[in-house]
Amino acid sequence: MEKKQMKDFMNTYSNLVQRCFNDCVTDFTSKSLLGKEEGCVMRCVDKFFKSSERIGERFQEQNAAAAQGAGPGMGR
Amino acid sequence: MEKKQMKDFMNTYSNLVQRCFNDCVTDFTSKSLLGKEEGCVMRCVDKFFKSSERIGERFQEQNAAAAQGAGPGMGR
Amino acid sequence: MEKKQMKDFMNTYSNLVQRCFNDCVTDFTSKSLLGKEEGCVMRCVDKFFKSSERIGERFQEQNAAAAQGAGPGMGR
Amino acid sequence: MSFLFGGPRPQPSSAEKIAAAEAEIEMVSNMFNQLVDTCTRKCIPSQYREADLNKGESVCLDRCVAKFFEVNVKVSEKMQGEAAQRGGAAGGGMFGS
Amino acid sequence: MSFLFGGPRPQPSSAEKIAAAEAEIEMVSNMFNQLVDTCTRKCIPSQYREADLNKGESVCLDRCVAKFFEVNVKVSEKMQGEAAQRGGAAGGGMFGS
Amino acid sequence: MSFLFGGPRPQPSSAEKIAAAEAEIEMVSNMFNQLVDTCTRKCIPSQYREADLNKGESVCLDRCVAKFFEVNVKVSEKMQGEAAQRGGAAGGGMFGS
Repeated sequence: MEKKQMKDFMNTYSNLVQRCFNDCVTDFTSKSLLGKEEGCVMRCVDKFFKSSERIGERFQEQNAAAAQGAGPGMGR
Repeated sequence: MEKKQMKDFMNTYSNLVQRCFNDCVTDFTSKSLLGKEEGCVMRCVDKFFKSSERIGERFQEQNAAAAQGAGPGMGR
Repeated sequence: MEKKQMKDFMNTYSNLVQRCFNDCVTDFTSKSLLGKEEGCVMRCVDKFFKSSERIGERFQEQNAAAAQGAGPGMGR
Repeated sequence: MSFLFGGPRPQPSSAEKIAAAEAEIEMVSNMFNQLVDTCTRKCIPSQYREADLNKGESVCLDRCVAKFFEVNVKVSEKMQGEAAQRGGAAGGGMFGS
Repeated sequence: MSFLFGGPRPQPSSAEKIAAAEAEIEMVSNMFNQLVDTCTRKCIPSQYREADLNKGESVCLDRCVAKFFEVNVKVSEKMQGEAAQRGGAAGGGMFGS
Repeated sequence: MSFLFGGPRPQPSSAEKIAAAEAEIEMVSNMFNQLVDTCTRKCIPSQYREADLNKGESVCLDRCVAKFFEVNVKVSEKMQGEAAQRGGAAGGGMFGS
Protein backbone atom coordinates (compact mmCIF):
# COMPACT_ATOMS: atom_id res chain seq x y z
CA MET A 1 0.00 0.00 0.00
CA GLU A 2 2.95 2.29 0.58
CA LYS A 3 4.00 1.60 -2.98
CA LYS A 4 0.54 2.69 -4.08
CA GLN A 5 0.88 5.93 -2.12
CA MET A 6 4.21 6.66 -3.72
CA LYS A 7 2.71 6.00 -7.13
CA ASP A 8 -0.22 8.30 -6.39
CA PHE A 9 2.15 10.99 -5.25
CA MET A 10 4.22 10.59 -8.39
CA ASN A 11 1.12 10.85 -10.55
CA THR A 12 -0.02 13.97 -8.80
CA TYR A 13 3.42 15.49 -9.08
CA SER A 14 3.70 14.64 -12.78
CA ASN A 15 0.28 15.97 -13.61
CA LEU A 16 1.02 19.14 -11.73
CA VAL A 17 4.30 19.73 -13.56
CA GLN A 18 2.73 18.97 -16.90
CA ARG A 19 -0.21 21.26 -16.33
CA CYS A 20 1.84 24.18 -15.05
CA PHE A 21 4.43 23.75 -17.77
CA ASN A 22 1.74 23.62 -20.42
CA ASP A 23 -0.14 26.63 -19.17
CA CYS A 24 2.85 28.82 -18.29
CA VAL A 25 5.71 28.03 -20.65
CA THR A 26 4.95 29.20 -24.15
CA ASP A 27 8.10 30.95 -25.30
CA PHE A 28 10.74 28.86 -27.01
CA THR A 29 12.96 31.65 -28.25
CA SER A 30 14.95 31.28 -25.04
CA LYS A 31 16.56 28.26 -23.43
CA SER A 32 15.99 29.34 -19.83
CA LEU A 33 12.76 30.05 -18.02
CA LEU A 34 11.71 33.68 -18.26
CA GLY A 35 10.92 35.49 -15.05
CA LYS A 36 7.25 35.68 -15.89
CA GLU A 37 7.14 31.99 -16.77
CA GLU A 38 8.73 31.06 -13.46
CA GLY A 39 6.30 33.28 -11.56
CA CYS A 40 3.39 31.73 -13.39
CA VAL A 41 4.61 28.20 -12.56
CA MET A 42 4.99 29.04 -8.86
CA ARG A 43 1.50 30.53 -8.67
CA CYS A 44 0.14 27.60 -10.65
CA VAL A 45 1.57 25.14 -8.11
CA ASP A 46 0.22 27.13 -5.17
CA LYS A 47 -3.16 27.43 -6.72
CA PHE A 48 -3.30 23.76 -7.60
CA PHE A 49 -2.69 22.72 -3.99
CA LYS A 50 -5.19 25.19 -2.64
CA SER A 51 -7.75 24.00 -5.15
CA SER A 52 -7.11 20.35 -4.37
CA GLU A 53 -7.47 21.05 -0.68
CA ARG A 54 -10.76 22.84 -1.11
CA ILE A 55 -12.09 20.18 -3.47
CA GLY A 56 -10.99 17.53 -0.95
CA GLU A 57 -13.01 19.19 1.81
CA ARG A 58 -16.14 19.37 -0.33
CA PHE A 59 -15.56 15.82 -1.54
CA GLN A 60 -15.50 14.48 2.01
CA GLU A 61 -18.63 16.40 2.96
CA GLN A 62 -20.47 15.03 -0.05
CA ASN A 63 -19.25 11.53 0.66
CA ALA A 64 -20.33 11.77 4.28
CA ALA A 65 -23.73 13.10 3.25
CA ALA A 66 -24.11 10.29 0.72
CA ALA A 67 -23.20 7.66 3.32
CA GLN A 68 -25.76 9.03 5.82
CA GLY A 69 -28.65 9.82 3.54
CA ALA A 70 -27.98 6.33 2.15
CA GLY A 71 -29.80 4.75 -0.71
CA PRO A 72 -32.52 6.49 -2.72
CA GLY A 73 -32.93 9.62 -0.63
CA MET A 74 -29.42 10.87 -1.26
CA GLY A 75 -29.59 11.71 -4.89
CA ARG A 76 -31.36 15.01 -4.54
CA MET B 1 -9.40 -11.61 -14.55
CA GLU B 2 -12.61 -10.65 -12.80
CA LYS B 3 -10.67 -7.91 -11.11
CA LYS B 4 -9.56 -6.73 -14.52
CA GLN B 5 -13.17 -6.63 -15.72
CA MET B 6 -14.20 -4.61 -12.72
CA LYS B 7 -11.36 -2.21 -13.36
CA ASP B 8 -12.33 -1.89 -17.01
CA PHE B 9 -15.90 -1.22 -16.04
CA MET B 10 -14.76 1.43 -13.57
CA ASN B 11 -12.62 3.09 -16.20
CA THR B 12 -15.46 3.17 -18.67
CA TYR B 13 -17.82 4.54 -16.07
CA SER B 14 -15.37 7.23 -14.97
CA ASN B 15 -14.58 8.32 -18.48
CA LEU B 16 -18.27 8.47 -19.27
CA VAL B 17 -19.04 10.64 -16.26
CA GLN B 18 -16.11 12.90 -16.94
CA ARG B 19 -16.98 13.37 -20.57
CA CYS B 20 -20.67 14.02 -20.00
CA PHE B 21 -19.94 16.34 -17.09
CA ASN B 22 -17.39 18.24 -19.13
CA ASP B 23 -19.59 18.61 -22.17
CA CYS B 24 -22.88 19.31 -20.40
CA VAL B 25 -22.17 21.16 -17.17
CA THR B 26 -20.94 24.64 -17.83
CA ASP B 27 -22.92 26.83 -15.47
CA PHE B 28 -21.47 27.42 -12.04
CA THR B 29 -23.81 30.15 -10.89
CA SER B 30 -26.00 27.45 -9.38
CA LYS B 31 -25.19 24.65 -6.99
CA SER B 32 -27.65 22.13 -8.40
CA LEU B 33 -27.87 20.68 -11.87
CA LEU B 34 -30.07 22.71 -14.18
CA GLY B 35 -32.82 20.88 -16.04
CA LYS B 36 -31.08 21.34 -19.35
CA GLU B 37 -27.78 20.11 -17.91
CA GLU B 38 -29.43 16.98 -16.56
CA GLY B 39 -31.12 16.33 -19.89
CA CYS B 40 -27.85 16.77 -21.69
CA VAL B 41 -26.10 14.33 -19.35
CA MET B 42 -28.80 11.70 -19.83
CA ARG B 43 -28.65 11.98 -23.62
CA CYS B 44 -24.87 11.96 -23.47
CA VAL B 45 -24.91 8.66 -21.56
CA ASP B 46 -27.41 7.12 -23.96
CA LYS B 47 -25.49 8.27 -26.96
CA PHE B 48 -22.21 7.05 -25.55
CA PHE B 49 -23.55 3.52 -25.09
CA LYS B 50 -25.14 3.44 -28.52
CA SER B 51 -21.91 4.69 -30.05
CA SER B 52 -19.81 2.15 -28.17
CA GLU B 53 -22.13 -0.62 -29.26
CA ARG B 54 -21.95 0.37 -32.90
CA ILE B 55 -18.19 0.82 -32.76
CA GLY B 56 -17.92 -2.59 -31.09
CA GLU B 57 -19.83 -4.22 -33.95
CA ARG B 58 -17.63 -2.63 -36.58
CA PHE B 59 -14.54 -3.44 -34.52
CA GLN B 60 -15.40 -7.13 -34.44
CA GLU B 61 -16.11 -7.22 -38.16
CA GLN B 62 -12.79 -5.60 -38.92
CA ASN B 63 -10.99 -7.93 -36.55
CA ALA B 64 -12.62 -10.96 -38.13
CA ALA B 65 -11.74 -9.71 -41.61
CA ALA B 66 -8.17 -9.09 -40.53
CA ALA B 67 -7.89 -12.59 -39.04
CA GLN B 68 -9.21 -14.20 -42.26
CA GLY B 69 -7.58 -12.10 -44.93
CA ALA B 70 -4.41 -12.59 -42.86
CA GLY B 71 -1.09 -11.04 -43.71
CA PRO B 72 -0.52 -8.62 -46.55
CA GLY B 73 -3.90 -8.83 -48.26
CA MET B 74 -5.83 -7.46 -45.31
CA GLY B 75 -4.81 -3.87 -45.30
CA ARG B 76 -7.03 -2.71 -48.12
CA MET C 1 10.65 -6.48 -16.72
CA GLU C 2 10.27 -7.73 -20.27
CA LYS C 3 6.54 -7.52 -19.73
CA LYS C 4 7.00 -3.92 -18.71
CA GLN C 5 8.95 -3.19 -21.87
CA MET C 6 6.24 -4.73 -23.99
CA LYS C 7 3.65 -2.65 -22.20
CA ASP C 8 5.70 0.51 -22.72
CA PHE C 9 6.07 -0.32 -26.37
CA MET C 10 2.32 -0.88 -26.67
CA ASN C 11 1.60 2.42 -24.99
CA THR C 12 3.95 4.28 -27.28
CA TYR C 13 2.48 2.58 -30.31
CA SER C 14 -1.10 3.32 -29.23
CA ASN C 15 -0.39 6.93 -28.47
CA LEU C 16 1.35 7.33 -31.78
CA VAL C 17 -1.55 5.85 -33.72
CA GLN C 18 -4.06 7.92 -31.81
CA ARG C 19 -2.17 11.13 -32.30
CA CYS C 20 -1.52 10.66 -35.99
CA PHE C 21 -5.08 9.50 -36.60
CA ASN C 22 -6.45 12.49 -34.73
CA ASP C 23 -4.28 15.03 -36.47
CA CYS C 24 -4.44 13.59 -39.98
CA VAL C 25 -7.80 11.91 -40.47
CA THR C 26 -10.59 14.45 -40.59
CA ASP C 27 -12.70 13.43 -43.56
CA PHE C 28 -15.51 10.98 -42.92
CA THR C 29 -17.24 11.24 -46.26
CA SER C 30 -15.13 8.31 -47.44
CA LYS C 31 -14.58 4.88 -45.95
CA SER C 32 -10.95 4.51 -47.06
CA LEU C 33 -7.97 6.66 -46.23
CA LEU C 34 -7.44 9.45 -48.71
CA GLY C 35 -3.99 9.77 -50.26
CA LYS C 36 -3.32 12.97 -48.39
CA GLU C 37 -4.43 11.43 -45.10
CA GLU C 38 -2.13 8.47 -45.59
CA GLY C 39 0.78 10.75 -46.46
CA CYS C 40 0.10 12.83 -43.39
CA VAL C 41 0.04 9.74 -41.17
CA MET C 42 3.35 8.48 -42.58
CA ARG C 43 5.05 11.84 -42.03
CA CYS C 44 3.49 12.07 -38.59
CA VAL C 45 5.01 8.71 -37.62
CA ASP C 46 8.42 9.65 -39.00
CA LYS C 47 8.37 12.98 -37.27
CA PHE C 48 7.27 11.47 -34.00
CA PHE C 49 10.23 9.08 -33.95
CA LYS C 50 12.69 11.77 -34.90
CA SER C 51 11.28 14.04 -32.22
CA SER C 52 11.40 11.31 -29.59
CA GLU C 53 14.99 10.53 -30.50
CA ARG C 54 16.05 14.15 -30.22
CA ILE C 55 14.16 14.64 -26.98
CA GLY C 56 15.78 11.47 -25.66
CA GLU C 57 19.26 12.81 -26.39
CA ARG C 58 18.56 16.09 -24.62
CA PHE C 59 16.89 14.23 -21.78
CA GLN C 60 19.98 12.13 -21.17
CA GLU C 61 22.26 15.14 -21.29
CA GLN C 62 20.13 16.96 -18.76
CA ASN C 63 19.96 13.90 -16.54
CA ALA C 64 23.72 13.46 -16.68
CA ALA C 65 24.25 17.14 -15.89
CA ALA C 66 21.83 16.91 -12.98
CA ALA C 67 23.59 13.83 -11.60
CA GLN C 68 27.03 15.52 -11.80
CA GLY C 69 26.23 19.04 -10.72
CA ALA C 70 24.27 17.31 -7.90
CA GLY C 71 22.19 19.14 -5.37
CA PRO C 72 21.74 22.91 -5.32
CA GLY C 73 24.11 23.87 -8.11
CA MET C 74 22.19 22.03 -10.78
CA GLY C 75 19.06 24.06 -11.00
CA ARG C 76 20.42 26.93 -13.02
CA MET D 1 -19.54 5.96 -2.77
CA SER D 2 -22.66 4.16 -1.61
CA PHE D 3 -24.68 5.23 -4.62
CA LEU D 4 -22.48 3.09 -6.79
CA PHE D 5 -22.82 -0.14 -4.89
CA GLY D 6 -26.13 0.40 -3.16
CA GLY D 7 -29.04 -1.90 -2.63
CA PRO D 8 -29.47 -5.41 -1.18
CA ARG D 9 -27.62 -8.28 -2.83
CA PRO D 10 -27.00 -11.98 -2.25
CA GLN D 11 -24.18 -12.40 0.29
CA PRO D 12 -20.84 -12.21 -1.50
CA SER D 13 -17.88 -14.41 -0.62
CA SER D 14 -15.10 -12.75 1.32
CA ALA D 15 -12.84 -12.74 -1.76
CA GLU D 16 -15.59 -10.86 -3.57
CA LYS D 17 -15.90 -8.47 -0.65
CA ILE D 18 -12.18 -7.71 -0.72
CA ALA D 19 -12.17 -7.23 -4.47
CA ALA D 20 -15.17 -4.92 -4.18
CA ALA D 21 -13.50 -2.95 -1.39
CA GLU D 22 -10.29 -2.54 -3.37
CA ALA D 23 -12.23 -1.53 -6.44
CA GLU D 24 -14.18 0.98 -4.35
CA ILE D 25 -11.00 2.53 -2.94
CA GLU D 26 -9.50 2.86 -6.37
CA MET D 27 -12.77 4.21 -7.71
CA VAL D 28 -12.95 6.89 -5.04
CA SER D 29 -9.33 7.80 -5.62
CA ASN D 30 -9.83 8.04 -9.38
CA MET D 31 -12.99 10.04 -8.92
CA PHE D 32 -11.17 12.52 -6.72
CA ASN D 33 -8.40 12.93 -9.26
CA GLN D 34 -10.97 13.49 -11.99
CA LEU D 35 -12.74 16.02 -9.82
CA VAL D 36 -9.56 17.98 -9.29
CA ASP D 37 -8.72 17.83 -12.95
CA THR D 38 -12.19 18.75 -14.17
CA CYS D 39 -13.11 21.39 -11.65
CA THR D 40 -9.79 23.22 -11.77
CA ARG D 41 -10.11 23.32 -15.57
CA LYS D 42 -13.64 24.69 -15.23
CA CYS D 43 -12.98 27.20 -12.44
CA ILE D 44 -9.35 28.32 -12.52
CA PRO D 45 -8.22 30.52 -15.43
CA SER D 46 -4.91 29.32 -16.80
CA GLN D 47 -3.12 32.64 -16.47
CA TYR D 48 -2.46 32.19 -12.75
CA ARG D 49 -2.33 35.88 -11.98
CA GLU D 50 -2.47 35.22 -8.24
CA ALA D 51 -1.37 32.35 -6.01
CA ASP D 52 -4.52 32.44 -3.87
CA LEU D 53 -7.99 31.27 -4.73
CA ASN D 54 -10.24 34.27 -5.03
CA LYS D 55 -13.86 34.31 -3.91
CA GLY D 56 -15.28 33.53 -7.35
CA GLU D 57 -12.94 30.61 -7.93
CA SER D 58 -13.66 29.16 -4.49
CA VAL D 59 -17.41 29.29 -4.97
CA CYS D 60 -17.06 27.84 -8.45
CA LEU D 61 -15.06 24.89 -7.08
CA ASP D 62 -17.69 24.21 -4.41
CA ARG D 63 -20.49 24.20 -6.95
CA CYS D 64 -18.46 22.13 -9.37
CA VAL D 65 -17.96 19.41 -6.74
CA ALA D 66 -21.65 19.43 -5.87
CA LYS D 67 -22.67 19.14 -9.52
CA PHE D 68 -20.10 16.43 -10.17
CA PHE D 69 -21.61 14.32 -7.38
CA GLU D 70 -25.08 14.96 -8.72
CA VAL D 71 -24.02 13.81 -12.17
CA ASN D 72 -22.51 10.65 -10.67
CA VAL D 73 -25.75 9.91 -8.89
CA LYS D 74 -27.85 10.48 -12.00
CA VAL D 75 -25.63 8.39 -14.21
CA SER D 76 -25.38 5.51 -11.81
CA GLU D 77 -29.14 5.53 -11.17
CA LYS D 78 -29.70 5.46 -14.90
CA MET D 79 -27.31 2.55 -15.36
CA GLN D 80 -28.83 0.64 -12.45
CA GLY D 81 -32.28 1.20 -13.89
CA GLU D 82 -31.24 -0.16 -17.24
CA ALA D 83 -29.36 -3.10 -15.76
CA ALA D 84 -32.45 -3.97 -13.71
CA GLN D 85 -34.64 -3.85 -16.83
CA ARG D 86 -32.32 -6.11 -18.77
CA GLY D 87 -31.09 -8.37 -15.99
CA GLY D 88 -34.56 -9.01 -14.61
CA ALA D 89 -34.77 -11.54 -11.79
CA ALA D 90 -31.23 -12.93 -11.90
CA GLY D 91 -29.41 -10.08 -10.16
CA GLY D 92 -25.91 -10.09 -8.72
CA GLY D 93 -24.45 -7.97 -11.51
CA MET D 94 -22.41 -4.88 -10.96
CA PHE D 95 -25.39 -2.61 -10.77
CA GLY D 96 -27.93 -5.30 -9.85
CA SER D 97 -30.76 -3.89 -7.77
CA MET E 1 -4.88 -7.99 -34.30
CA SER E 2 -2.87 -10.26 -36.58
CA PHE E 3 -1.31 -7.33 -38.43
CA LEU E 4 0.55 -6.42 -35.28
CA PHE E 5 2.13 -9.78 -34.64
CA GLY E 6 2.19 -11.24 -38.12
CA GLY E 7 4.88 -13.11 -39.99
CA PRO E 8 6.93 -16.24 -39.30
CA ARG E 9 9.21 -16.25 -36.28
CA PRO E 10 11.46 -18.65 -34.39
CA GLN E 11 9.32 -20.73 -32.00
CA PRO E 12 8.81 -18.78 -28.79
CA SER E 13 8.86 -20.39 -25.36
CA SER E 14 5.50 -20.92 -23.70
CA ALA E 15 6.21 -18.12 -21.23
CA GLU E 16 6.78 -15.84 -24.20
CA LYS E 17 3.56 -17.07 -25.77
CA ILE E 18 1.58 -16.28 -22.64
CA ALA E 19 3.16 -12.86 -22.30
CA ALA E 20 2.41 -12.16 -25.96
CA ALA E 21 -1.19 -13.32 -25.56
CA GLU E 22 -1.72 -11.15 -22.50
CA ALA E 23 -0.14 -8.20 -24.23
CA GLU E 24 -2.38 -8.80 -27.23
CA ILE E 25 -5.53 -8.89 -25.11
CA GLU E 26 -4.59 -5.68 -23.39
CA MET E 27 -3.63 -4.14 -26.71
CA VAL E 28 -6.99 -4.99 -28.26
CA SER E 29 -8.80 -3.67 -25.21
CA ASN E 30 -6.81 -0.42 -25.26
CA MET E 31 -7.33 -0.06 -28.96
CA PHE E 32 -11.06 -0.42 -28.54
CA ASN E 33 -11.13 2.22 -25.82
CA GLN E 34 -9.13 4.55 -28.01
CA LEU E 35 -11.47 3.91 -30.89
CA VAL E 36 -14.49 4.80 -28.80
CA ASP E 37 -12.79 7.88 -27.50
CA THR E 38 -11.48 9.08 -30.84
CA CYS E 39 -14.44 8.26 -33.04
CA THR E 40 -17.06 9.66 -30.68
CA ARG E 41 -15.03 12.87 -30.51
CA LYS E 42 -14.84 12.97 -34.29
CA CYS E 43 -18.46 12.03 -35.03
CA ILE E 44 -20.71 13.02 -32.14
CA PRO E 45 -21.29 16.74 -31.55
CA SER E 46 -20.98 17.58 -27.88
CA GLN E 47 -24.37 19.23 -27.58
CA TYR E 48 -26.22 15.92 -27.31
CA ARG E 49 -29.48 17.25 -28.71
CA GLU E 50 -30.88 13.74 -29.10
CA ALA E 51 -30.31 10.45 -27.30
CA ASP E 52 -30.23 8.39 -30.51
CA LEU E 53 -27.55 8.17 -33.11
CA ASN E 54 -28.77 9.79 -36.27
CA LYS E 55 -27.94 8.52 -39.74
CA GLY E 56 -25.00 10.87 -40.28
CA GLU E 57 -23.43 10.03 -36.94
CA SER E 58 -23.84 6.30 -37.51
CA VAL E 59 -22.19 6.41 -40.92
CA CYS E 60 -19.43 8.60 -39.56
CA LEU E 61 -18.70 6.08 -36.78
CA ASP E 62 -18.55 3.21 -39.30
CA ARG E 63 -16.09 5.07 -41.49
CA CYS E 64 -14.08 6.21 -38.52
CA VAL E 65 -13.58 2.61 -37.37
CA ALA E 66 -12.59 1.53 -40.89
CA LYS E 67 -10.08 4.34 -41.20
CA PHE E 68 -8.70 3.71 -37.73
CA PHE E 69 -7.97 0.10 -38.68
CA GLU E 70 -6.40 1.22 -41.92
CA VAL E 71 -4.13 3.61 -40.04
CA ASN E 72 -3.13 0.82 -37.66
CA VAL E 73 -2.22 -1.38 -40.59
CA LYS E 74 -0.21 1.33 -42.32
CA VAL E 75 1.65 2.32 -39.17
CA SER E 76 2.48 -1.23 -38.17
CA GLU E 77 3.61 -2.11 -41.70
CA LYS E 78 5.83 0.94 -41.68
CA MET E 79 7.32 0.00 -38.33
CA GLN E 80 7.85 -3.60 -39.37
CA GLY E 81 9.54 -2.44 -42.55
CA GLU E 82 11.90 -0.23 -40.62
CA ALA E 83 12.60 -2.87 -37.98
CA ALA E 84 13.40 -5.36 -40.75
CA GLN E 85 15.81 -2.91 -42.38
CA ARG E 86 17.62 -2.28 -39.14
CA GLY E 87 17.34 -5.69 -37.49
CA GLY E 88 18.56 -7.58 -40.52
CA ALA E 89 19.11 -11.34 -40.09
CA ALA E 90 18.85 -11.61 -36.31
CA GLY E 91 15.06 -11.33 -35.95
CA GLY E 92 12.94 -12.25 -32.94
CA GLY E 93 12.18 -8.65 -32.04
CA MET E 94 8.72 -7.28 -31.54
CA PHE E 95 8.24 -6.51 -35.17
CA GLY E 96 10.82 -8.96 -36.49
CA SER E 97 9.99 -10.23 -39.98
CA MET F 1 16.46 12.55 -11.23
CA SER F 2 18.62 13.49 -8.29
CA PHE F 3 16.77 16.74 -7.71
CA LEU F 4 13.71 14.73 -6.74
CA PHE F 5 15.32 12.56 -4.15
CA GLY F 6 18.28 14.70 -3.13
CA GLY F 7 19.72 15.54 0.26
CA PRO F 8 20.89 13.49 3.25
CA ARG F 9 18.40 11.19 4.93
CA PRO F 10 18.35 8.56 7.67
CA GLN F 11 19.49 5.22 6.20
CA PRO F 12 16.55 3.48 4.59
CA SER F 13 15.94 -0.26 4.80
CA SER F 14 16.77 -2.26 1.68
CA ALA F 15 13.06 -2.78 0.96
CA GLU F 16 12.64 0.96 1.03
CA LYS F 17 15.65 1.34 -1.26
CA ILE F 18 14.19 -1.07 -3.79
CA ALA F 19 10.79 0.60 -3.67
CA ALA F 20 12.44 3.99 -4.13
CA ALA F 21 14.50 2.70 -7.05
CA GLU F 22 11.45 1.22 -8.76
CA ALA F 23 9.51 4.40 -8.19
CA GLU F 24 12.39 6.40 -9.62
CA ILE F 25 12.57 4.27 -12.75
CA GLU F 26 8.87 4.61 -13.33
CA MET F 27 9.06 8.32 -12.59
CA VAL F 28 11.82 8.86 -15.13
CA SER F 29 9.95 6.81 -17.70
CA ASN F 30 6.74 8.76 -17.10
CA MET F 31 8.58 12.02 -17.22
CA PHE F 32 10.10 11.12 -20.54
CA ASN F 33 6.72 10.22 -21.99
CA GLN F 34 5.30 13.50 -20.75
CA LEU F 35 8.22 15.36 -22.25
CA VAL F 36 7.64 13.78 -25.63
CA ASP F 37 3.95 14.47 -25.44
CA THR F 38 4.29 18.05 -24.25
CA CYS F 39 7.22 19.18 -26.35
CA THR F 40 5.95 17.69 -29.60
CA ARG F 41 2.63 19.44 -28.99
CA LYS F 42 4.45 22.70 -28.34
CA CYS F 43 6.99 22.47 -31.18
CA ILE F 44 5.61 20.34 -34.02
CA PRO F 45 2.72 21.76 -36.05
CA SER F 46 0.02 19.14 -36.57
CA GLN F 47 -0.05 19.44 -40.35
CA TYR F 48 3.04 17.26 -40.81
CA ARG F 49 4.04 18.83 -44.11
CA GLU F 50 7.45 17.17 -44.01
CA ALA F 51 8.78 13.97 -42.46
CA ASP F 52 11.98 15.57 -41.17
CA LEU F 53 12.46 17.92 -38.27
CA ASN F 54 13.37 21.32 -39.59
CA LYS F 55 15.82 23.66 -37.88
CA GLY F 56 13.17 25.65 -36.04
CA GLU F 57 11.43 22.55 -34.72
CA SER F 58 14.72 21.00 -33.58
CA VAL F 59 15.76 24.08 -31.66
CA CYS F 60 12.30 24.38 -30.15
CA LEU F 61 12.49 20.77 -28.89
CA ASP F 62 15.91 21.39 -27.33
CA ARG F 63 14.67 24.46 -25.49
CA CYS F 64 11.47 22.76 -24.48
CA VAL F 65 13.41 19.92 -22.82
CA ALA F 66 15.68 22.41 -21.03
CA LYS F 67 12.72 24.40 -19.75
CA PHE F 68 10.85 21.28 -18.72
CA PHE F 69 13.79 20.24 -16.54
CA GLU F 70 14.00 23.70 -15.10
CA VAL F 71 10.32 23.61 -14.19
CA ASN F 72 10.80 20.23 -12.53
CA VAL F 73 13.63 21.62 -10.47
CA LYS F 74 11.67 24.68 -9.42
CA VAL F 75 8.56 22.74 -8.53
CA SER F 76 10.40 20.10 -6.55
CA GLU F 77 12.46 22.72 -4.69
CA LYS F 78 9.27 24.53 -3.82
CA MET F 79 7.64 21.35 -2.57
CA GLN F 80 10.72 20.38 -0.58
CA GLY F 81 10.81 23.83 0.97
CA GLU F 82 7.20 23.59 2.02
CA ALA F 83 7.57 20.03 3.30
CA ALA F 84 10.58 21.13 5.36
CA GLN F 85 8.61 24.03 6.85
CA ARG F 86 5.73 21.79 7.83
CA GLY F 87 7.60 18.59 8.67
CA GLY F 88 10.16 20.30 10.89
CA ALA F 89 12.62 18.05 12.71
CA ALA F 90 11.06 14.65 12.01
CA GLY F 91 12.22 14.14 8.41
CA GLY F 92 12.18 10.93 6.41
CA GLY F 93 9.22 11.98 4.26
CA MET F 94 9.21 11.93 0.49
CA PHE F 95 10.65 15.38 0.20
CA GLY F 96 12.29 15.48 3.62
CA SER F 97 15.31 17.78 3.70
